[in-house]
Amino acid sequence: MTATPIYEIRDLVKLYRRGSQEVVAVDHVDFDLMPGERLGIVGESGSGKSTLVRMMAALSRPTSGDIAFEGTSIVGRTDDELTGLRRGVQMVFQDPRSSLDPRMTVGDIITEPLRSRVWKGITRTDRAARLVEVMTQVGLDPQDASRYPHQFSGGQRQRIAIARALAPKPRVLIADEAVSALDVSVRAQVLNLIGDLVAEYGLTLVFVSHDLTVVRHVCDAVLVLRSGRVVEHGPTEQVYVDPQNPYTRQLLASVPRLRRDVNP
Amino acid sequence: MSLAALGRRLLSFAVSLLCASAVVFGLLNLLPGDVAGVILGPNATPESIEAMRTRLGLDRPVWLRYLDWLGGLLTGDFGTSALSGDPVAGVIGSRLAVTTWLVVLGMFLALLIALPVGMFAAMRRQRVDGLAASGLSQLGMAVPVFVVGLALSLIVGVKLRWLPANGYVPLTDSPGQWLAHLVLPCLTLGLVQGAVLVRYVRSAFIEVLQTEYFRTARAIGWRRWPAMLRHGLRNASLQIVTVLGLQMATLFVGAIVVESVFALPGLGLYLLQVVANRDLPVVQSIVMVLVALVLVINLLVDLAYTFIDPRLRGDATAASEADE
Amino acid sequence: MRRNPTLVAGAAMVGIVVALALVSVVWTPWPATQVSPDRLWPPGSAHLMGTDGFGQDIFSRVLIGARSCLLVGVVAVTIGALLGVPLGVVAAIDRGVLGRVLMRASDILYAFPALLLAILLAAARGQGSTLTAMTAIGISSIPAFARVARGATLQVLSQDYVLAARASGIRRTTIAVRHVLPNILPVVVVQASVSFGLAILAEASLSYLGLGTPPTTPSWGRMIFEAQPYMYSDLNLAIWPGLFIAIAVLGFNLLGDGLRDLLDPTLREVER
Amino acid sequence: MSLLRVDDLTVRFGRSRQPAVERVGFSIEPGERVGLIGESGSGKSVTALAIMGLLADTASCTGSIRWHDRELIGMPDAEYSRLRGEEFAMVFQEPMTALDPTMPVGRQVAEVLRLHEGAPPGRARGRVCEMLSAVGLPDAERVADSFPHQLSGGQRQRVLIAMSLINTPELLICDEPTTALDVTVQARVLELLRHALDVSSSAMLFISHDLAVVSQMCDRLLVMYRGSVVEEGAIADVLARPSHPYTAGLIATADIASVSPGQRLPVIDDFWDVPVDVPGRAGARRPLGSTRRTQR
Amino acid sequence: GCGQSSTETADRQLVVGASVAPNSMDPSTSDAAAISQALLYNVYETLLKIDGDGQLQPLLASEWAVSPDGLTYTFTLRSQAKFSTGAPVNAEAVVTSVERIIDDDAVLPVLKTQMEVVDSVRAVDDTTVEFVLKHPSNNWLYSMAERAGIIYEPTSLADLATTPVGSGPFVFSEWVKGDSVVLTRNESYWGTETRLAGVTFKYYTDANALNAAMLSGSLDVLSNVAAPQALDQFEDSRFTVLEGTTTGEIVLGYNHQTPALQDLKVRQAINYAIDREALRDAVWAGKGPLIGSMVAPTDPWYEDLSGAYPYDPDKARELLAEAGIASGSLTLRLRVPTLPYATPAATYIASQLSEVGIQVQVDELEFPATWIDQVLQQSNYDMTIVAHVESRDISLWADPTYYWHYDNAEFQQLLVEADEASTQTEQTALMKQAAQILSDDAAADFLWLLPNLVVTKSDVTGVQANAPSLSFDMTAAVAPPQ
Ligand SMILES: Nc1ncnc2c1ncn2[C@@H]1O[C@H](COP(=O)(O)OP(=O)(O)OP(=O)(O)O)[C@@H](O)[C@H]1O
Ligand SMILES: Nc1ncnc2c1ncn2[C@@H]1O[C@H](COP(=O)(O)OP(=O)(O)OP(=O)(O)O)[C@@H](O)[C@H]1O
Ligand SMILES: [Mg+2]
Ligand SMILES: [Mg+2]
Ligand code: NI
Repeated sequence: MTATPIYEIRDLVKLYRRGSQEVVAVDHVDFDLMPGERLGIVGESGSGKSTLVRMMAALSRPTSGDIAFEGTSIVGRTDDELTGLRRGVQMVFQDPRSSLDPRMTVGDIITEPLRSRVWKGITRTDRAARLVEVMTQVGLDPQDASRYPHQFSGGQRQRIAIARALAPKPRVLIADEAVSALDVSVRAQVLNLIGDLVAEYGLTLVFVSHDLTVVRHVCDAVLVLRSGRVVEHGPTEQVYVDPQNPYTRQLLASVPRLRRDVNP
Repeated sequence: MSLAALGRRLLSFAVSLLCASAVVFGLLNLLPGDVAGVILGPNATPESIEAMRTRLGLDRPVWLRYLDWLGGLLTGDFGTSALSGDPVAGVIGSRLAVTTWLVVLGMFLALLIALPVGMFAAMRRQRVDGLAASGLSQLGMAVPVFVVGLALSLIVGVKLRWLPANGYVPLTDSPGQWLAHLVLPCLTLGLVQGAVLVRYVRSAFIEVLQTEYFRTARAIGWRRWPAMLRHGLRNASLQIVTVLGLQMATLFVGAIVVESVFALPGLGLYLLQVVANRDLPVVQSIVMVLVALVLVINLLVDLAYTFIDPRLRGDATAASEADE
Repeated sequence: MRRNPTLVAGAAMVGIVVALALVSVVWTPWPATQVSPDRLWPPGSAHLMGTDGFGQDIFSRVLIGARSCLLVGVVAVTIGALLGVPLGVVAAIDRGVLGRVLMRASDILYAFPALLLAILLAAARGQGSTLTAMTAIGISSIPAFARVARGATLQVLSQDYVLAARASGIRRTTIAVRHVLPNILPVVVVQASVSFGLAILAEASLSYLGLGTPPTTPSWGRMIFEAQPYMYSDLNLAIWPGLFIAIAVLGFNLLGDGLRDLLDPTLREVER
Repeated sequence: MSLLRVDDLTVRFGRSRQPAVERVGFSIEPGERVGLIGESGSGKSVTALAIMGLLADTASCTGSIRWHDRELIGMPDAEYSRLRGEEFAMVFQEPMTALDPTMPVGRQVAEVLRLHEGAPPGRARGRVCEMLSAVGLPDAERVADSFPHQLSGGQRQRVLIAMSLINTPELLICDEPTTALDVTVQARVLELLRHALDVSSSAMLFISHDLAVVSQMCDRLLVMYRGSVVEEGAIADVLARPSHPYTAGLIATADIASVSPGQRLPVIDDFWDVPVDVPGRAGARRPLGSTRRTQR
Repeated sequence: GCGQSSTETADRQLVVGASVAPNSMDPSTSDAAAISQALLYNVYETLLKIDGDGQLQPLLASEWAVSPDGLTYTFTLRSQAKFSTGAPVNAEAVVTSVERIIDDDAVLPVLKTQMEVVDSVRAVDDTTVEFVLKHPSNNWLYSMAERAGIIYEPTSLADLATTPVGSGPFVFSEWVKGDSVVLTRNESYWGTETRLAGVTFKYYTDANALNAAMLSGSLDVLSNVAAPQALDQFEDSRFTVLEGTTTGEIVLGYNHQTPALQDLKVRQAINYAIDREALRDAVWAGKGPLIGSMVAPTDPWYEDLSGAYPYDPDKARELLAEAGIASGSLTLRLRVPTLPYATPAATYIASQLSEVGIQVQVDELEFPATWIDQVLQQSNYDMTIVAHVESRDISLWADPTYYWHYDNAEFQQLLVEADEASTQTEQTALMKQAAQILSDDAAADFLWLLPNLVVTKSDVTGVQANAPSLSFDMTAAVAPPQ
């Protein structure tokens, strides 16, 4: 891959004020994201994963440092100047309950991105067509478009969230703990779906998770965060097989494994 | 709370007070009719009224009078009554004492009623008796204060003659009489306010009952009521204190009705009288005192909160994002 | 419905009051303000609830009184909600100077409880009037609406669907209209119901203090006020309006509780 | 004789027709470690709470729960309270909320002692600190004086474990004790729990939805599915020969690590095609708009 | 005292319930009737006083003489009279008090008007005062018995608003603003000492609260029942009810500047349309006489004119038609003060007038400030209801600038003549004529006379039933200690 990076992140810092204390949520983070790359971001709770990806989606402003999307900086831009980013990047969130407006139909939820001002040209019929298309893609029955989120199971809701993200045909999909709230039994389905979609449309994926085994499954590169700092960044297999950082090693060792050899 | 946070809170309190004083003064100086006419009575001539207004300084520009008044307030000088010519501060002081007794004792009674009933209603919210308790409180909330007051005054005071139907005797004159005169008004306030409180106490305790830590307390072997008292009360009191603060504040004003039912010489009744007389220096000051009381109580509630809730004591207060 | 007896009871009581008001528009057994020598009649066939000290028919007055009762509630709640809700929403969305100023304004307003405000406003006009009472009660319920709306808005804003909408480039105003308003509606409706009950009580208290509805308009609060001199002999005069005030307030309170359970069982208690 | 014997336990909430737990039966022997696994909403917590006698008022419980031959269902609260925290104890899922936020944790632990042994405050304090050290909290004195919000999730969960073990109960019920914790913390807490149980030789009912964790903690496994126990047996047996499709699917999906990266993960639906009769609710309703089994 | 100190037999401190609280203690600078109610004759004394039958009796002056031309009055003071401070009530004090009324700017215009007729006042010797009038006036002597004639302690003038000092049988002790005024026995009273230990006036804004207080036993005397509907509650051996008269004519006043009301027919129509007897029964439980003009029964020229406009709605409709007013086309604003008799009466009147086709819009104006501002000062009203409680206030009708704007030269002339009339009979005849004019002219509708409904505990005696002056005279009250 010789293409230019789709994201260039330089010396990114984010401070939160908490009372009179300051919390460094993201601490001098640097990395590039190539088109088509599938990057996993792992780390414990509070390590700054969400903060980082929210800044990448221009939902939160960095304290210092720079983020360039397709060569132009997105830091300090007004909403109107972010059209390119808004068209190209979509997010899927952790909790399928809170990421879907309970008072909108599934159809309205999925087509909402297309009704934003960054997609002016799209007509109603275009939207309806696209709705059927994405719902089918994620394995939902287009007939269910007039139902409300609470009428769906957790796994299905997450599919709705994914359909919404796919509707505007983004180049980058950011999934912030997209499977963490799901039951093991459903998780596999959603993971498979994401894997398939990413492969099919050549999406660039940023996949946030605290679960290393999950990341290994969908990503080709991993970035390990700890207290806002990058402690390890490399191809998935390399990180898994030969972790360089002691923290990564500890993280890997802690993953519970199925023990089939029990002697009663 | 850190010193800085306390400072910020106090500063915002001061700003609120200042704004409130402007509102009070502005509103009151829009009133038609003035005290000059009241003093001079039905037979006054326009000229004599003009002369009286000049004497009272009512012809000076509004902002100048505002600044004077504000300056007076800051130095503890509430001005003098246009009608009687004596200092407002003294009158308000003695009146406030009556109202404060009424409100504080009333609130105490309300708590005395609401805590057990509310806890009971929360504990047995699925049972008939628990529902009956909260239903009763709903009913209590639906009856106007003055109806309760009139009924008590009529039955206990006039028909049974167990207690004075109304009126007031200062504590210094006769403590026994003082108490006898306060029982019915306080009971009125306590019943009505208690009914409102029951609702909050109930919901606060229901919330506690559903918490994991209450379940933990039960799991280690506490029985229901002891668990409630030991772990529920303090946590529920976080919510109850807020409500109490809000109610305490409105009670000072709500006392107006009770004071007029029972002819208690409190601040509220006095306010009605001086408003009717357009004795503006007094009206302004009373309203300001009432408003300041509300604000002070809000402040105290905030402080009480940090006292009860250890989570607010450290500096780990609610996170705030500066840049969004 | 069957699972929510509170709602049913509340709706029924409110229904009674609304029905009285509607009936009074087309029919009252007697002209409600006609004095007659038939004073202080006990309830009977000619006068269902008896007559008052002026020989006016109490039932007719109760019917017409339902109108003032609803009017006061509707106007007060409309003022409170129309001004309070946007205030709370804006204060929640704009965390800058504007939001803080709005919230401070609401807090200061909060320091002027309904009764105090009504006394001042009534004094300002120099005469009690339903309009003054309604305005005062309405204004003083603004902070409650603002607080409730602000809290609910903050909660909605913390939901990921708002982030998702922002990530798609939806404008804040659109978010406010499309996501925030529909989702805070339940809380606002519940608050409205409770405020309605409070408004009725406040109007009654104001009438008692002589600052509410003027003499010739029948209003329940006023009727109790006028019944006072007869309290010793003809309790009948005070009982009917008292009963209907209680029904109306209880009805709206229960309706509020029922709606809360219906719309969202996790809603917190509303401001009072 | 079994320590705990549950027979035909059925729990309903309010007037709902579907029981949350239906005809559940199992037993736990002294010192035994039993895992209870199942998808979300399958009734695991309800079963545990039924044993503790802490179900909400709306719940109605039928069947039998016997503790050392004493029937627990219908036991008066006073008597039940004497057993709770003394003979059996429970650790809850959310360490964030399971401790009273307004009380130092040391006092909360000491309460357990005082409640059941009437230990004088001074001695109680000593025992509390001892216990806190035993669950791997090095600075026990400081921790005892802390409020819950001043502790991390892992520390809080340790305090809860200390609380439940301080009276060396015969049975410890853990309801997803590590679900809210980070992996590294989870590993340490599980290790500690194992160690503590070795010392106290208490029996344990361990609830989790993570088969891997259960396989490490328990000897025996119970699988719940929609309110019923659908499988029971020694861990190794169940893992080797699952008899219920849900169990089979669970085993396959739980072992992500064994699936090579990039490959499609097995999902539970894959196993439903095997026709087995599902005990419990006959013809149980699939969730609305349920995924078609044939869908890939 | 005068030797026979009776401290050992002193009666108890009586608590008197009253309706309106005073807002000052100075009767000369504040118009509140409550001040005179508590202080006149009890604390403050005048040269002569009005007794229970409305007759003038000597008080500080043992006798007085009038010159034949009616211009010079010579008063002889009692030599033993002294203020509670011990200072004597001498001619000097009388001159100071009267001159203050005339000269001090702060003094109420009403009182100044009453003393306007005084040309000069002079201390002849220590116990003799001589007044020279500009013209003969019968009203003046009467005024001297009311608050304009109060003899103040000359050194106390600065603090009148808060600490009144007089020569009466009671001394002022405490004033709790808006709540009570406490008087105690003047131990060194110059005359016959009162037997009471003192009197506490306790104020209840709400008429019903006042009744309740009396019924529950908190009061010894109820000065005037303001909610007479409950009067039968006092028919009980615990209480004595005294029914007397006051000088408070309840007047449905017309604004003679309102075009419709300038028409005599319209005014008469209104008078015919109102059933005053039924109105009084409904509003004031049938208590208080119907009067028909601005004269109280205690005045010598009282005549019952209440039959002038019997209740006759047909006649009213007829008169309205004659005046060219179609039914429903006339709307009048009835703006009433928030007083216990006014609002109910307004409700009643509004209903009765609507039956004859006059629309009435009732406004309730807060009393006193708003009512005074809107009605009295700005004349912004068509009709209003208020009781005029001063004695002999028929003279108000002679002032065309007063809020009714009633301007009748004949009436004014009659009043002047009556005032200057040399004999009582002549004065009475002229006054009767004047009162008749008001009635014929339908200058107002004189609804009824506020009754004096005094309730005392049955062991309290010596309280007078009538209230011909503003004073609530407790000087003769007796009550055994409890
Ligand atoms: N709005 C905020 N205000 C203040 N502090 C915040 C805020 N959001 C996050 N933080 C803090 O910033 C740090 C990083 O948080 P972040 O949410 O990015 O972590 P995370 O890795 O996503 O954790 P999790 O796995 O729990 O989602 C934490 O310490 C957190 O408490
Ligand atoms: N208090 C309650 N009232 C009504 N229904 C309840 C209550 N508690 C639990 N349920 C219902 O009982 C069923 C079983 O719930 P339970 O909490 O036991 O599930 P679980 O297996 O513990 O799930 P999870 O893994 O999510 O904790 C669910 O359908 C739930 O909705
Ligand atoms: Mg996160
Ligand atoms: Mg559970
Ligand atoms: Ni601090």
